[in-house]
Amino acid sequence: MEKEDLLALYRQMVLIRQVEDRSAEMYGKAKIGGFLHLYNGQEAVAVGALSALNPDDDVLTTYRDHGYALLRGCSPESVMAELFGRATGTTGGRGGSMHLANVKNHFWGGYAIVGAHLPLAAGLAYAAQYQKDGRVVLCVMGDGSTNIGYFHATLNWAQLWKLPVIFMVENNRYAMGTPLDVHSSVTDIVQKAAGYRMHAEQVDGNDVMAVREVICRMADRARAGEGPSLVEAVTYRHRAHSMADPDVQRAKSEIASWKEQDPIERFAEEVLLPKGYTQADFDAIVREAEVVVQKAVEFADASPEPGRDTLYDHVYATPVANMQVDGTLIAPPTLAAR
Amino acid sequence: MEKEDLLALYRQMVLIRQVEDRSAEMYGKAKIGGFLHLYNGQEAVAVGALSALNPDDDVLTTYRDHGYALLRGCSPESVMAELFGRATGTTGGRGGSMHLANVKNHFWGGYAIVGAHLPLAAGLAYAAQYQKDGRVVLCVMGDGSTNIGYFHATLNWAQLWKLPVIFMVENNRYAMGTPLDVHSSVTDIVQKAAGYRMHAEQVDGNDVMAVREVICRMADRARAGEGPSLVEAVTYRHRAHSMADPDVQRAKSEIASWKEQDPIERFAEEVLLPKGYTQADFDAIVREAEVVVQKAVEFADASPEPGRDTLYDHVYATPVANMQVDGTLIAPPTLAAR
Amino acid sequence: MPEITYREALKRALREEMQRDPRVVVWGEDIVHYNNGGAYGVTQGLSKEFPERIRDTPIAEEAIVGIGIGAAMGGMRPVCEIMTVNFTLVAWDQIVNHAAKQSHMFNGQIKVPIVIRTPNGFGRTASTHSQNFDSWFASIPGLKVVAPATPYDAKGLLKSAIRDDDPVIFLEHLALYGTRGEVPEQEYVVPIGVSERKRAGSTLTVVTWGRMTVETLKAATTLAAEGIELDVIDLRTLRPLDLSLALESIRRTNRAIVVEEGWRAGGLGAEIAASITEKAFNDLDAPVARVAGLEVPMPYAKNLERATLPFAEDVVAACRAMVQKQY
Amino acid sequence: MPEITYREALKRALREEMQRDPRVVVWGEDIVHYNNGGAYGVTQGLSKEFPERIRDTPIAEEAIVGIGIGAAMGGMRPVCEIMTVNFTLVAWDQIVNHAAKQSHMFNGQIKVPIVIRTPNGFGRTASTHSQNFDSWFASIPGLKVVAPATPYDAKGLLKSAIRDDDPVIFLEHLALYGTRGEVPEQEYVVPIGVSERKRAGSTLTVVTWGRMTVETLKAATTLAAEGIELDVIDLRTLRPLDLSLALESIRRTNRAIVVEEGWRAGGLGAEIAASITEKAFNDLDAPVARVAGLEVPMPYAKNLERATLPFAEDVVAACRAMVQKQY
Ligand SMILES: Cc1ncc(C[n+]2csc(CCOP(=O)(O)OP(=O)(O)O)c2C)c(N)n1
Ligand SMILES: Cc1ncc(C[n+]2csc(CCOP(=O)(O)OP(=O)(O)O)c2C)c(N)n1
Ligand SMILES: [Mg+2]
Ligand SMILES: [Mg+2]
Repeated sequence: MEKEDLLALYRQMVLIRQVEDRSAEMYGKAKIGGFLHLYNGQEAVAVGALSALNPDDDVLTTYRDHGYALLRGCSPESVMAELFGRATGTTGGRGGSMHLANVKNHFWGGYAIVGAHLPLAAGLAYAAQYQKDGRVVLCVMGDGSTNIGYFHATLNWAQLWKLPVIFMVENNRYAMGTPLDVHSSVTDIVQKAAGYRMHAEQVDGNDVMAVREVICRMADRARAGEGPSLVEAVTYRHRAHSMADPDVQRAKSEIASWKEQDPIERFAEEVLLPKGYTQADFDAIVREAEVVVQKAVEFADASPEPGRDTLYDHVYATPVANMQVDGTLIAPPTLAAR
Repeated sequence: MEKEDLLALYRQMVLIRQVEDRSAEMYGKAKIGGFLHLYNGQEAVAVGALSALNPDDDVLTTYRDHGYALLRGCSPESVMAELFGRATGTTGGRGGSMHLANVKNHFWGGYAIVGAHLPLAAGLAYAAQYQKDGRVVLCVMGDGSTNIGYFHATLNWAQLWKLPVIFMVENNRYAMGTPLDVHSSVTDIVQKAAGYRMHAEQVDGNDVMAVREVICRMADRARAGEGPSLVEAVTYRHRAHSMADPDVQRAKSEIASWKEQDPIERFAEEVLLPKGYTQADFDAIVREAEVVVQKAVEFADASPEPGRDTLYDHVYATPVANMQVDGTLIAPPTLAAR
Repeated sequence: MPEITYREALKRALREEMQRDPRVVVWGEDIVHYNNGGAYGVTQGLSKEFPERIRDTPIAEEAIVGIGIGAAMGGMRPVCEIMTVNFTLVAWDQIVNHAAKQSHMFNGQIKVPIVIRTPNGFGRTASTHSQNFDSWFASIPGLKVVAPATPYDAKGLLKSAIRDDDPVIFLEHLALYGTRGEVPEQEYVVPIGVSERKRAGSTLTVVTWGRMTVETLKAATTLAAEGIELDVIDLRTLRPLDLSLALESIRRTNRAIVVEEGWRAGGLGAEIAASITEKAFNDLDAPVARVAGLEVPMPYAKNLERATLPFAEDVVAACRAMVQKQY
Repeated sequence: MPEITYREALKRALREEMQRDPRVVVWGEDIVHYNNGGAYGVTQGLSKEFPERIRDTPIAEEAIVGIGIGAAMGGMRPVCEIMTVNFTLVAWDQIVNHAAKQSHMFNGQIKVPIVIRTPNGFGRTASTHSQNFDSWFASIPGLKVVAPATPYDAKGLLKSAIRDDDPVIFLEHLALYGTRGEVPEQEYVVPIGVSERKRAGSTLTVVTWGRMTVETLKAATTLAAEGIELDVIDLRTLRPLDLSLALESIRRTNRAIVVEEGWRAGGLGAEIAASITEKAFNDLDAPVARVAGLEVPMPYAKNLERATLPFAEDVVAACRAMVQKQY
């Protein structure tokens, strides 16, 4: 990679971190409601993985989705506006934090029923395979999502049909407050591929270059028709599960030790400093991001709420001729077409 | 095992075979309705496995359940009467062929939603573990049942909680008409245990002694607190999936070659003849079974249909004071208890 | 017009739409190998014609539907067969939380043009295999739900369903597969959302759908001999619900019965009765009556199964009672 | 009597029943480690008291319920927490095909004394996390379904549910957890299947349950100032449905409104309206009206969420309209 491209990865991670920190602040001010799941500490996974893909490769993730959205072209303005529940948000205020999306850039959104987006990802991979356009699907999930039936039903099928999909687990060692070894019979998630003869690799999820490298190879495999793979990215979240979580269950020392592995700082030290970048470069990037995010907050705050009259929009893609807006009631008689 | 005990296993297999053959005949005469799934060819699995368990170990299986029911003390009369839909059947005509049961003998029944009885089995195993009475649960399923989410959710949990349950797959190489390699990414089902660090063994399902031996060991493990296991018994069904299946999809030659591995004949030749039993002994057992099954058919045919007035019995174990028989409507006012 | 079976009508619709649109793909359990296609034969032989586009799946309804939704999102037109409606329960989360919500939740960025075909039915298959969830499906915003009663409607509605940009639950019925009816050779569709009068009469209005349309028409013949003329409205689509014909009819007959196969409490019959009463209270000479299945898990025994389900005789009895009773 | 929260009332019921009966065990996601017990704190601290009997589970609702059913079959009294009612969809097959049917299908050989506790609710959580399936649960033969509106009822019904030999769906509500009410220190139970008049009035009958009982009582206060006196019937149990008080009331008021949180079409409100109309047609001066949630996947935006859900103001408006309108 070129020096500038490496710096771009750093810039991405910093932007995500800044958006998360300001979101937390805005949640505290009740500008944001519902659930808010922040990505602090896991930035290297999204940034590394998406840097490895083509722009038309499909991406789906969980409710912890701000990073993926930003990387796939959702502006910080539209992300913050969505969190505020405004008409200018990524889904016009309908989905909120858990369901950011930018389908024109092949970001199919964040999903909040644990495990339920795995079959959707496999279905998109089937479409790619059928359409023979070389697209690959990246399906991101948490460690806690690997125990529900969806995981099994989808991985078996994906392997059977050799679908071009990468199942990437962000193993941050907790499902909400439940520790990995309390929810999963294997703590190396990578072992779960064995029951499907599926290729699998484990990677340091706090090392952006390592994540990038493994996703590159898995995407190549998929594009070459060699089928799906399972990638376990071992990482940690710096903040609570969501803003509703008082985070009493994780040991302070554990959190502190993982913060020492901060993916942004590690990348700066291990990769960028040796390339000749300096602390001043990093500080400038942080300041830049602060400005961008400040503007996003102002944009969101100034944006209107979605109109009451838009409530029923898109319940149906094709409203039926004689049905009323709410889809249930009748309108003037229309006779059968026979 | 004593010589007589070996002959008893033979007798059991013959009885099952006879019940199945007569059921098929009765289905042809429209005495039996709905689905009828016969066990011909797989007898060694049930007989071997149940001979290895204590009488108070719990057993659950699929809709292909006649053999298990007979082995757990459902009389041929009550089985045939159930198939006929009569009041004297194992569930009074409510369940039919797919849902035979004899709970007082710890046979918890046949289940017909593929995979859905796996969590029930794990729950029974939890009860046994909690009650510390040394019971073990045997949960029987088909190869086609190992791809649905239930399999994964249950095996992960069973391993986590070290539940005393044996998951035994009757791998007869087809799920209805779908061949094993079309429905499962691994064709050695035993490999599916790897994702759970679960102990697993494959066994020749047409060898009654081999099945018995492995289930003995798995039950010992479970009783010793070593947790669950997965057993794959490789076998084949001689007949179609159900009486509704014209069985056009399986090659005649394949069926023929498996019939050469008939578990009953193999057991006679490989085990009983060397012990000094003769063809005359075998013939006598077959004739005995014929008589028993003939009586069962007569009993079923003479039995009454369940009374119309019993329809709502057991919809609720405890009917609610002020509710009518159908559980929905109101009766005279009963005031709040406060 | 030639008469064909409901099963054949469905197969023709599938074949024509597959020929017309390469995005149409079909999957489900046992629709290729088993008996050359399908537990109930709807896809029989089709996989020979479209070998890549019709596929057997593992038994995992949550994935059949979920992967179908994903494929639909990605520009395909999947028609997923769930062997019987009972197994849709395994896929319930996918249907309710995903098929029905994607379009709205993502503000129109995503469309889910999936068709989920599945038969209702019974036939001595006991309680986990003899259920009817029409009413639940019909209550889910974001879904379209159809339940054709005749070969003509089955073909025309399946073609509409496949062409529709929304998720469509397509409810067939085991008891209807073998029934015959006229189906034109030439291309036609039946629009989603339009009920149809299947028999005209002036004594009583009966609102129904699916198998119960056929039973009601049998009942109508019996009753006509007694001078009771039923106006039989077949809803055909259960969501959106077109009650226009029913209301127009009730304004003339002043009495209505809703006939459904499923459990009575909380059934679509209750919704129809409540809606009709709200809109035509002053036109009604009697409360809307309901004929429905009994509230009990279905027993296997022949006599009990029969007692649990509504048939023509139950419609006859309810109609007679309504005509006789004074309010 | 001391006032405590709905949440605390539930916890006390759990504690008392666990003390009383060693067969009572509790499991669910995040009920031990997370915040010392429970996404919404119902089990907070309880695992310290009963360390072996309260357990965190994997995220796999199909197994939480299915293993619960198995344990119940095996003689335990499991109380399973599903974090929110939205996730019961993942376990739908277990609830409908197994919890509800085992007793009948196996002719009484099997009992399933499981309690499935789960909260309804919303709060800017968008469409897959803001649903209400009360009506579906209430339509399933074999289940008992309760939905307490007050701390008193919550405690008394949970104790009854745990002691009941049948599967009980226990519907809580996020909006109620923090509400307070009088709960006696001494032992009591509230029987399943018995509705209660929560306020007496003579102008209009309102039939409701759960959160909407609280909203209706607020509306009643507003309306009383206008001389409209609501007779508020809280169903408390949704299956079996006790409409005795409601019918008795309607015979006096001659007008009724059903208030529910969930989607209108096919809701329990329709069943109640249809049943009441069947039984009290000649007593009704107007069609039974319904206040319900709008038929749309729930949006996240504050204003749209508010517009989608019914609150006291909607009950007020519906009551005023009913009083004014002539039929
Ligand atoms: C089916 C389902 N059950 C429960 C929940 C509630 N829930 C939301 S996130 C979560 C934990 C998920 O943990 P993990 O998969 O490890 O992802 P992480 O949050 O750590 O990224 C739970 C239990 C849900 N959303 N969906
Ligand atoms: C959830 C579900 N989906 C589909 C079916 C229909 N079905 C019944 S048996 C069967 C095949 C099962 O095959 P396998 O598990 O191998 O058992 P076998 O019949 O071979 O013993 C299918 C698809 C069902 N009963 N349940
Ligand atoms: Mg996690
Ligand atoms: Mg099989």
